[in-house]
Amino acid sequence: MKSFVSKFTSAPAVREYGGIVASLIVLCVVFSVLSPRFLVFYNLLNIVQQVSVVAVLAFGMTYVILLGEIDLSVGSILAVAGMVAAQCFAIGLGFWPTLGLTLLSGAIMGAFNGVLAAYLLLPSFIVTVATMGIFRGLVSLPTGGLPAPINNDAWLAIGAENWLGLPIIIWIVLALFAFNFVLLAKTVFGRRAYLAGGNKEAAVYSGIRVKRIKVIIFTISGVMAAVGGILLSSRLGSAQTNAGLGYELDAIAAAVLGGTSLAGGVGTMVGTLLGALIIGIINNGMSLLSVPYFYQLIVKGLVILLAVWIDVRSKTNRG
Amino acid sequence: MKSFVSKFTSAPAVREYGGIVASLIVLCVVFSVLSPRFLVFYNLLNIVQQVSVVAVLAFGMTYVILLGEIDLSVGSILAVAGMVAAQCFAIGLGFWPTLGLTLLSGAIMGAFNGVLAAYLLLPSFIVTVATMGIFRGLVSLPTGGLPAPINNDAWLAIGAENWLGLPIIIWIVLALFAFNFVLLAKTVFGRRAYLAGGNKEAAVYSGIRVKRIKVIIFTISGVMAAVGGILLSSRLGSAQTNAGLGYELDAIAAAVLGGTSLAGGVGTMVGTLLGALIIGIINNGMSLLSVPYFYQLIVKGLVILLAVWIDVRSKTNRG
Amino acid sequence: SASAEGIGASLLTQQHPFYIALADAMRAEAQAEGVPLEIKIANQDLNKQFADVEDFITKGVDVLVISPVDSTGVRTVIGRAQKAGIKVITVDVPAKNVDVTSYVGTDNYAGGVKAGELMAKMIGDKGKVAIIDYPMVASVVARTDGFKKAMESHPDIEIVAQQAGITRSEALTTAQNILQAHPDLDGIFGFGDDAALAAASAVASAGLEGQVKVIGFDGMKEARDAVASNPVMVGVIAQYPDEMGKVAVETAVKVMNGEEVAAEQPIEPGVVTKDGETK
Amino acid sequence: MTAPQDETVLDIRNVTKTFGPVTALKDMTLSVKKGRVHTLIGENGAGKSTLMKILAGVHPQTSGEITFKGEPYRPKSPREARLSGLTIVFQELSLCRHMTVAENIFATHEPNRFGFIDDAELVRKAEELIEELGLPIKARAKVSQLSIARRQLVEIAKGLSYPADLVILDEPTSSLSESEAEILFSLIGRLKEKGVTVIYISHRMEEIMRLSDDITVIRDGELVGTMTREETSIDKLIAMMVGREMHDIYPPRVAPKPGPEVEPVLRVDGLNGGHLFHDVTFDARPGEVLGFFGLVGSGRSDVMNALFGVKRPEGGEIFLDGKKIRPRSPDDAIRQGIAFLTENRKEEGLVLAHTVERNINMVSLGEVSNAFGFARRSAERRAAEDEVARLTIKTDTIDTPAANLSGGNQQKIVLAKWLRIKPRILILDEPTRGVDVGAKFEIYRIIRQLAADGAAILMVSSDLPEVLGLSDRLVIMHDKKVANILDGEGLTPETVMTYAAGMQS
Ligand SMILES: Nc1ncnc2c1ncn2[C@@H]1O[C@H](COP(=O)(O)OP(=O)(O)OP(=O)(O)O)[C@@H](O)[C@H]1O
Ligand SMILES: Nc1ncnc2c1ncn2[C@@H]1O[C@H](COP(=O)(O)OP(=O)(O)OP(=O)(O)O)[C@@H](O)[C@H]1O
Ligand SMILES: [Mg+2]
Ligand SMILES: [Mg+2]
Repeated sequence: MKSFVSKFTSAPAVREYGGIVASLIVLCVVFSVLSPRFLVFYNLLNIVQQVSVVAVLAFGMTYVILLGEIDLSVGSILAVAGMVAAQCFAIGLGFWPTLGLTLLSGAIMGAFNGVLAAYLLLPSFIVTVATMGIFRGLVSLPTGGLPAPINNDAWLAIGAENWLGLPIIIWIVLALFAFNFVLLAKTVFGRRAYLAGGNKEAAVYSGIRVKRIKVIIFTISGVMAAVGGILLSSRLGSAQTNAGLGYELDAIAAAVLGGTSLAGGVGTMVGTLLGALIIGIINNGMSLLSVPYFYQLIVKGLVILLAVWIDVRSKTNRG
Repeated sequence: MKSFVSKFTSAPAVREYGGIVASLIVLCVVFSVLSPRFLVFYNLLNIVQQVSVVAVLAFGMTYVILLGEIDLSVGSILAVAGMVAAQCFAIGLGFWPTLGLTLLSGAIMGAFNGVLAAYLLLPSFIVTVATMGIFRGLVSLPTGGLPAPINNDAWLAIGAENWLGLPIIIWIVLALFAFNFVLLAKTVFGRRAYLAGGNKEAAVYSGIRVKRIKVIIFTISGVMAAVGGILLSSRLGSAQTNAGLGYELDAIAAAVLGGTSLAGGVGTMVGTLLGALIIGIINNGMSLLSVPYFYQLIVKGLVILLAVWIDVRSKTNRG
Repeated sequence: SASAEGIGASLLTQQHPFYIALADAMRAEAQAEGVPLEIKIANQDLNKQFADVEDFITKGVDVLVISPVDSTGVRTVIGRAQKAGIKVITVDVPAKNVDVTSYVGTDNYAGGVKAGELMAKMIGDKGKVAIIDYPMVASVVARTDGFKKAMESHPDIEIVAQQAGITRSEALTTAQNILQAHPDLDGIFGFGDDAALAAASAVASAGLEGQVKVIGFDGMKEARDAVASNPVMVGVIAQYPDEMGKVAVETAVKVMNGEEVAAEQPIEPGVVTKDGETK
Repeated sequence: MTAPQDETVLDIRNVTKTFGPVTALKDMTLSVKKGRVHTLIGENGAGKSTLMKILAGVHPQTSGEITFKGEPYRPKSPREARLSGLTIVFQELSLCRHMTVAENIFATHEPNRFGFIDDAELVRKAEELIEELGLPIKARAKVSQLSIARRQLVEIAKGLSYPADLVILDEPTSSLSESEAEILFSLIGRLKEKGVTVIYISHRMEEIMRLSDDITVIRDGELVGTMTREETSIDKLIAMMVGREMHDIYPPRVAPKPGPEVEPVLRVDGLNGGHLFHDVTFDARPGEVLGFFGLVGSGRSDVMNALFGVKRPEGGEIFLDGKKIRPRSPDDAIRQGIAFLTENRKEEGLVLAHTVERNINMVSLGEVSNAFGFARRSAERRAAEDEVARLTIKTDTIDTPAANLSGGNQQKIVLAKWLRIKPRILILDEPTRGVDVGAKFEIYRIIRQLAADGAAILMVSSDLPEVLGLSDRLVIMHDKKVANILDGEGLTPETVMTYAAGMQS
């Protein structure tokens, strides 16, 4: 028995995710004890759906942070993408062209960030703080700040319908997770991203085209934000000009909770997914427990602190 | 003449601040041409007053960023400090005790961040994202989210009266600038902060107590945020629970515009002050020109991009 | 339904005195009626409102009282609640493109018109006025639209500026800059109490007390006090969140008891000036 | 003149240090006598730096006792160690790049009044110290602008700026050429006169024999033996270190040296790099080891950077196989078949936080992936394991972070990563920096083999015996220019030094 436990706790996966999985389990146990409605299948689906947008943003953010950069504009890109979709439908385009144009808009905005950061050498924090404002301004232009309804049935189905017994949103999140997991962990591109983030200069000297990677990564982040915009606008049935406001912080927090280092070079998609789940579970659990709003803010902050603390401790204790 | 120019442009100050001063001048010229009311003494005072809170936060943020850390909780600390002041007056304390307690509250919150980051080794981004929520929750507890009026005349005078022909707020900003400038550029403490931010490992190996410095610096940031809370609450005559929301990004942007590197080790108070002024001038100028809100967002973003671009270019051109 | 989980309320924000008063009134009424009430705050984020309503559906409340973050956007989640057998009452902000059991709220457009008329009266039917607004919120847009509509019948009044000032400190900055750009201004209409109070302090610090009149909207205590004591603050359009909250919960209880309720229960805004309050 | 010969100042008893599963030091016992230069030698990863870091308060030992100046000694931080009178020049450079030389030297004891720094005094004191030590550096220069060699000099100045009873120098000369090393040796002499004790670590046998009073050999974290210089010889030391006899550390040629009739693969014609170097002309033939020698700052590294596309030259031409090339970036240069091992392994060579395996495959990812860009796990691991075995890299597993390896083993990883791409032109800038004798032999053998396989090797080195032992021809640089190109055979150190010092043109 003992050898089984010690074997288990020394497996690489446990070493890497032990702390955060422990936090996750603790949270689930606490909430299950406090609320009988927490550990109900329907509610678990709820949690994943509620956290889906942040999770998708966090997937993109993981690459960005891994590279030692930051992308604060994802919330605004998300809003623009939703508005692009609404406007496409408004001029009579169908589902597929709209989908394509929406993703393209995300890619363009992301690439814009990337080019400024990589080729004009501007710090990505400033670039994306600026484009956060610019894109947020752009989203308001078509409607003067008011929300734009979306009535395309296929689009609305994304946010409302099930497929094989699970909400389509969840399938999309799972598919994107699988895609990003493979891209980051299994491909040459992913390897290069880690290296470039771990030591930019050494990467350049090893022939890695760091600038190109940076542009690609910001583009991916933009596309993920656009997917976030698609999910959100289909869930809400409208494009909101303040959609995604402040989501960048949740996305970054999810990635960092999941072990991605803001100094670059360290991080995984699995960690990010777990980090996003922690955030979703905290929000959902407190909401089920009817914690008053201000106390929710406090408790959420404390739980996040506790979760990183457990994770950091479990990592330093082993060496 | 030519030698004068080249002598001028090769002076260290120009080398360091040339780009940002150029941006500042360009902005002033553009706005003066577009609005006759821009370059009016009273309006210039306006700008400084309007940017005072962000400038003070940015002073504290400069140390934090210099150390390679980040403090997202300053907006919330500011709000708590304002509420502490309002509650102190509500229970009948006088001006000086209230001032002391308000500053102390900022110091405690800042030190809390610092201890978690330095001694529990939690990433400061996560710590301050969490405390941003915690402090924002705390501020609402005494009044349940309602603003709390402040009626102490001395307190209100800070935000409303002049001294020697200049608003008191401006004196305070100048005094804090001088204090922080000297502390960072001229003292042993400042030098250690640069070393610790530039190469943490080297600093530790050289026998610099980096953890202590980190706690001190987060404490300074907390105190500066409390001063921001004092300025804002005295200007508004009340403590608002949503005071300072989002100011952390403006403060970071001011510091980074002013040349502080998010990687740590590089930055100055002069740069930060100039960065804050740029942000203030953009806001004021566009407002004078009655640029509609959404366009303001766009223009502000573009101008920030332009300003950093000029700065980065002027630095790389010289090697 | 019989599970007697009571009322779930999803409110737009908790950062505004109006909504705090509304929430307080709802709680008081629920206590008086002896029904469970839980209030969630959407923080002006429709997605959060969706999550909150979904959590109410999970819990199985009987009636949902909601102040939509977005009138049209909220329709899908209202539909979902109704499909789960929950009756829906909207409060303060109506929902579009979906039928709800009842709507309780201020007529913001009418309030805006009243504000415009009051402004015309206060500045003597001519001059320059400015608006401090919050362009992302439909109810505020209705107010400024009403204000501008009223101004159409006063051709000598010119609207020289309309700028956003969402929080009190932003509104202060906006007001200062408007006064800087238009030193001959006669009046400012603030979309809410915060905007108006901030404008009043900007007027005072610019030394224009004799010249610029400020009118607000909402009419919470701080603004009413200012109307009484501050010469700059000449009036405020009053909403009645306490009444609104009480009616909303009363309506919900009626619905739970299977009684009929009116589909619209408008609450007419009042006008507060130095001469008193008219409804 | 010197203190009594047998007064023990530092006594290390049964010290063991483990890092998780790795045992870096096992039951180490050592006593250092006052006023003497005590040298530690051992293969890469033997545990020398670890022992020094324990003394410096960086790591606590796992078990064992230390006595310093007669008192029990267990510093909890580098600060405490310094206050007890111990100063250390670390092997891995630990300077703050953004700050000036003066600020770095006085990082923890700036001249100040009530906490306010006296900048003028700071610069003055730094200049005084630099002057006294005779170092070719400017007090106001930013560290980021200095070459590795100069940074090493700054590091030494920093270490010697504290008054101390015990000075630890961990491979201080690894990137210095002889003339700069000379400065250090005379400094050590002066310290000895003052009764200061020195612990010295180096892989350069000649200097060890010259400097040391006592020599301790460590192998695999264990003490092999301590003896005085008089009792030993280079051959004996090497045998104790690597556990076998080694006679000639420069391996024999595998293929004959290419003569002048062989077409050069690389031709550099009048290359001009602004103030960095001028008018550099040379060629390199396939199968040749072309050595580059010069004093610190003579411009060698900058020429290599230009060839590799890091910094574009301002004039001149580069021909590869007779075709003109203009490398625009390292990536471009690598595609042309050029590889470049830089002198700064920490900043330009390694991703320290990543594993040995990832670092080794850094340049050759194309080789360990399939056509669709997916990495092949087994190929990656095999490649890394091959290199670890071939270069005898001492590491727990290939999944250990590079940061946890000893300095010399880190250097081997950087070499390994370039060997993976089988370059046509391999530029080596200080390739054996910090590498032990046994491994040096291995690296020399590999260099020879690569040359025999037809690569041209450009080897920059400040280690004169190494340059002389290996070069087919030798480019000597002085003051940013090529002073002369000589045939490698039969060169004496004296001839080379005269050109390098600019005394003959
Ligand atoms: N922080 C650490 N974590 C794990 N292992 C470590 C750490 N530091 C050193 N080691 C291991 O301890 C052993 C001794 O390393 P050390 O740096 O003392 O060698 P060294 O004798 O100085 O070698 P070199 O001549 O290459 O500098 C090595 O195997 C190294 O990998
Ligand atoms: N006198 C100097 N003062 C400051 N920096 C210098 C000086 N000379 C050279 N440098 C800088 O040092 C770096 C390396 O210099 P260089 O290539 O000339 O040295 P090198 O011949 O390779 O010698 P080594 O590498 O042994 O120091 C370059 O970036 C160069 O700009
Ligand atoms: Mg070593
Ligand atoms: Mg060199």
